[in-house]
Amino acid sequence: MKFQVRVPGESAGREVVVTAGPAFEATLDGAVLSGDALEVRPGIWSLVTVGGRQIEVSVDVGKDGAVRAAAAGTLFGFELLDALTARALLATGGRTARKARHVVAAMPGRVLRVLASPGDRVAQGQPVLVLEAMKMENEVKAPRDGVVASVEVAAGQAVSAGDVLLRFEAGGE
Amino acid sequence: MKFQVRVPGESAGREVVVTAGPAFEATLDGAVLSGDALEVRPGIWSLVTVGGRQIEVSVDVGKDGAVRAAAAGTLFGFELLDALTARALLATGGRTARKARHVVAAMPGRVLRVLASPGDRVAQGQPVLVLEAMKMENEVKAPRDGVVASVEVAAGQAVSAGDVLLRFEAGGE
Amino acid sequence: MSPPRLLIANRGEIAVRIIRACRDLGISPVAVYSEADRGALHVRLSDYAVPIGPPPARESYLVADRILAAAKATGATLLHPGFGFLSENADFARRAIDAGLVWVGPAPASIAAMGSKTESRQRMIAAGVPVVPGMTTPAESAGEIAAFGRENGFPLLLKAAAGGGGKGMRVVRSEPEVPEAFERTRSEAKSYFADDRVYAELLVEGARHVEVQILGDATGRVLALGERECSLQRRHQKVLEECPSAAVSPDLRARMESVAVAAGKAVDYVSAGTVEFLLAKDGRFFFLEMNTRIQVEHPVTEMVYGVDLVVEMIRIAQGGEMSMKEKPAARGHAIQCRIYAEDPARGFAPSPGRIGRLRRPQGPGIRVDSGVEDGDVVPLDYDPMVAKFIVWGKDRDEAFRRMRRALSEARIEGIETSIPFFLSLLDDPDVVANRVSTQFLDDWTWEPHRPPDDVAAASVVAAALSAMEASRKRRKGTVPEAPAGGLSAWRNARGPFGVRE
Amino acid sequence: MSPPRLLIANRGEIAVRIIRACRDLGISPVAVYSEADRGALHVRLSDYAVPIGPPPARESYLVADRILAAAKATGATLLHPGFGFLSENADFARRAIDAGLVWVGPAPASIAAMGSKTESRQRMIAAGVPVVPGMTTPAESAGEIAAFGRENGFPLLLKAAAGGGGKGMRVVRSEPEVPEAFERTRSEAKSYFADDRVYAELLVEGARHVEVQILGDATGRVLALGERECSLQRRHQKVLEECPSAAVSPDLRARMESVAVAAGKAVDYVSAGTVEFLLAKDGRFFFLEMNTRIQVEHPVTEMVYGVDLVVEMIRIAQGGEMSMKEKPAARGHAIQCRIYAEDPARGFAPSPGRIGRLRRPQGPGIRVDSGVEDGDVVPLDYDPMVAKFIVWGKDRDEAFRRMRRALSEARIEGIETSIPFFLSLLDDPDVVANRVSTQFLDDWTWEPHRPPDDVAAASVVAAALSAMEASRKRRKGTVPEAPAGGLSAWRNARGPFGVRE
Repeated sequence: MKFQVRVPGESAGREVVVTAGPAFEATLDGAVLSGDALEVRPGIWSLVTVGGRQIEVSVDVGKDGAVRAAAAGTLFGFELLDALTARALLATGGRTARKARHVVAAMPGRVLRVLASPGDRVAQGQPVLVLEAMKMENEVKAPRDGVVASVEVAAGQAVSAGDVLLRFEAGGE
Repeated sequence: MKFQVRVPGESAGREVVVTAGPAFEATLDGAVLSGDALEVRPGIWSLVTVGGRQIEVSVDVGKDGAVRAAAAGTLFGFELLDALTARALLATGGRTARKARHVVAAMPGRVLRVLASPGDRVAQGQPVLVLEAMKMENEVKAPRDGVVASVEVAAGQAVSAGDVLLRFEAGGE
Repeated sequence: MSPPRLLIANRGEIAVRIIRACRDLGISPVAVYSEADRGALHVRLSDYAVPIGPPPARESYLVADRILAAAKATGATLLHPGFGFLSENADFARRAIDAGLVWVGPAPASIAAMGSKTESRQRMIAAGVPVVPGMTTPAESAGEIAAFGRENGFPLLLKAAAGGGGKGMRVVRSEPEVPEAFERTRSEAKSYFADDRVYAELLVEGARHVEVQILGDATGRVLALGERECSLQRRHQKVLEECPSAAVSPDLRARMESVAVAAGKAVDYVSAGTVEFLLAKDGRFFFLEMNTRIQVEHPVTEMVYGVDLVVEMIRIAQGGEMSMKEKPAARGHAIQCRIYAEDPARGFAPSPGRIGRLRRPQGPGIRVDSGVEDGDVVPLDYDPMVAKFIVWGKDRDEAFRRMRRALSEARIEGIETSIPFFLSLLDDPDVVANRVSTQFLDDWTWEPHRPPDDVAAASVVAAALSAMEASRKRRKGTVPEAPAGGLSAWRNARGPFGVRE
Repeated sequence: MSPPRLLIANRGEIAVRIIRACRDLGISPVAVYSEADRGALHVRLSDYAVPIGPPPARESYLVADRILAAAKATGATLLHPGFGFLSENADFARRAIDAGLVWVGPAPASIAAMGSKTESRQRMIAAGVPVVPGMTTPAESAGEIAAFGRENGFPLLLKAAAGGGGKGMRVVRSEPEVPEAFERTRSEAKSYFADDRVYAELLVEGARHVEVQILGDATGRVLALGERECSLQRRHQKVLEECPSAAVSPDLRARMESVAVAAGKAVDYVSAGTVEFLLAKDGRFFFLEMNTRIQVEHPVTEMVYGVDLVVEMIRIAQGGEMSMKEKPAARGHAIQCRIYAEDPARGFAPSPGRIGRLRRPQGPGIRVDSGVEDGDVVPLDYDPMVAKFIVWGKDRDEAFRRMRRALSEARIEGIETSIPFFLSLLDDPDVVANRVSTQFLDDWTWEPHRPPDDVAAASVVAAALSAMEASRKRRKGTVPEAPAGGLSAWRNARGPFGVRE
């Protein structure tokens, strides 16, 4: 089976092709890796290559193809897309091209202070809110230059990860 | 909901009645136990009684109502039957009344030696086979006096837990 | 006769630590819990447990009335406050004692004397202990702080008068920063300590944080059990601690210990406590503050000196003598890494959530103190520390190698943690050579540890095999669309391929 | 320069233990595995792994050719044999050395000298070391053993000449028992050691098993690192070990250590080894045998003496000196419980299977060495030891309390284990007072630990709540009939209510 591998920050896509029995053979960037793969339990793989190299990988593949993997004390993050999904993304121009339209909470927390108001022109990196989480104050910064269209939260309010905190005016850069 | 509690080795049955919100109320042998129960994750319960007593219980209820529970470093074993199952059992005279008709392997292993042959009269406690498992020789003993009808395994053979090793003649006591 | 019961007015890792000391003494532990902690490990390991309110600490773990009522309801006769929360609240200690409880800690008067940073400074100056130049009373206004800065020079360190443990501290580099910093520090001080008083002192740059563990009992004996190196701090929060400090010679150790014992005796100290010093580059040291409670980093001292400090605290509180007549011999070297639920790849943003798979490091020289298990939730409401990895080695080099082993062996999934941060930190040549100061991490940028190429390739292959397997099962209709397993709480991947950074 | 690679010719807990020593030394570990162990922890923690055959040990872990081929294929330059399997096979050691590998263990000649129980007895007699009366050559027939018994009296102990670790031993109380016992011991000896030679010695009843750890290096230095009390044995298999022995006075310790060093020097011993003694009630002690390898119970010595024996073995094998010039100071007391996959409620029958939930004990003074994690399978084919719980305390009493804490805190589900056995054993007044001998457990019947009544009631209530929840979900059609969760591998309950027994 063939997948596109997209690495955030890299423009060129990679490709991985795998076949599997318990024996696997994979082609990644033209190099061939083969051996024996065992899914010890869901998401935990032990790979033993033909050369005898053993690597244990914890892997979590999200529904959208986002992958989190951990191996040898290191965390990896990339996207894995099958042929179908990759074509669909190609048609819409991919995911990363869009410009941020709003500021979302990266973590759950409580809004301590709101530092921007509708109509304000803010510069990229400027603090727009202070969120409290786990007893720490965390500044939320503007991801780009823009004009604030609305502030969706008020001081004291609890928010969840992914909640929209603030919206930009369209094209207000 | 009402359950019969059957404890191996005890003739009198007990009864437990539970209602649950997250708050629970249970009646066991006439005594009432109430408080707050949380299933922390499947099979792991934390009970906090009205008196403030906290007990963590790991519990595994089998399809047949057999229960394994672990709490405060102790293991418990009993049967839990709902009203329907209990009535069905009552009709057939229960499970424990039957006399052993055969000897089964209590563990997986390999037959090292067979010490009895068809037609042999064996006494309760007499070794009839030697099983090897985990590098130990384990004698399998006759559960009662009787006459061997057949031996179902041969030396060198691998067996699974529950496999019949040897059969008794009917009523040959 | 049923065993005595000890109520633990705390949560998380330290509550579990105290439960274990209770078990070692045959004492029955009593937990308290907020609504966020109903299913927490410290509850499940206790013999008794009492709910004390909603998740925010100020409505539960900081409510003295509820905690004292819980002790009464469960028949507890001892109370251990742990660290943070009410542990350095002299008024709470006094109320507990008035309610007939044995307070596992120093006398309220000792707490009060050391609890106010300004008062403790005055007492220490009177006792001849060297202190850093600083305000002798809390600041009434930002203007007072600015004036202190104009007189003594910048940078300053703003501190909560009732603070400790690195909470409620902030550096001010110049006068214009004063008003905002004053407001923020006051706000954090109020939310964490229910006391918004703040003061300023001169920041001695390039200094180390070195502290001495002391232990006193009712016979008047006060022992010093060596020092801990705690210079590696982020946002004024210690992240890695060592015992002993490689920067402290036997002679310096003896002098610091003797000053620490004098500081303890000046306030009639009974129980375990820590005298914190700033160790300047020129070898002078200044009293910073005294923590009148058990410290997060106490295990490194325990491993080197072979002493159970929490057990000693309980024995001493029960009226007994400490179990040693003199300082025990030191052996080897210990290091602790505080594992936080935070994301090094996103500026150490908090990462609460449900823990999926958990592999704790094991084996020779490794101790793990943790308040969570696999499947447990790390709530948003409290300190993000999920575990402490503590290692012992016969020397500092062996301890470093074992800590690298522990961090590499560990897996904590479902949340982000500071493990990748520590793996890189332990390879830094300055950290290895102990060329650090309390500012070291301010100037240090985390770069993820680079694994061999084939590890990165293997992660892609395993992901592809997983995806293929999932797709095969979906076609067969044996599983729902979402992947099985406990890892789905992990957020989407970010950062470049190969390594997350 | 890539790090050197060390092949571990073993599996399970000891393989994982050696992997950790490799990590601590910056050495890259290479695993070998049978088909039953493809997914085992020792494989997953290694950098390289090579399959060596089907599950039975004689087709995999005992096949020297495959192990040496695996070393060659992965470029390993060192080989550690662990314990059991080929660890005391002088021929294998010689072949490894001939293949250019560094053998992490004593010289083949030392193994050979000590490996045959009869030869080692002769060497020890020659060196003036006291030995128990016994046969000087292996028995050719049951008749020879009967003759030895008639001459020296019964009971006798039958032993595999190539044996060790308690395997292949059997007591014979009277002459009629000889033929069957001879056959059985031969059969076990052959299957475990591929060597069916058997001999007999007089059984000194009421004696203790006390052994001395020695460590020798190429400079000719041989140190003794105190003794271990290993009298608690079941089926001649040690189950609980302590360091030091409460039955050994400082004077006796010095004498035993000096004899152990003499024994080691008599065979030019290099590496870690153990000299086992029978300590009679009258204080005399007899050489039993010497194990020319790392011992299962080595961690108790490590904790008391602050030494990593496996690391020392590897250093010494690499041609280095041991890291100490003299015996280090002892500190405190350590105990080890061997946690087996076996069912105390059914005569300790083996209980292989898949482990469900696993809670390992943690915190101060606790070390866990284990070859399995939650979800792992304990195969039928090997030794049933799944973990070693090792605790350290400042004295024997604290160590006992901590071991009780560790055992109570632990949960191992899906299989039966010896944890309930140890919980009762540690409460036995004779065990607490150390009034034990190697026969102690022969006469000891396990009674389960009795918990408070409300614990039994809570287990019924939790079961009823679980059943109600399952029934509710079934009616809603959200789950299949079988209960979810990892516990379903547990067999049906047996034994009376309240406690399984």
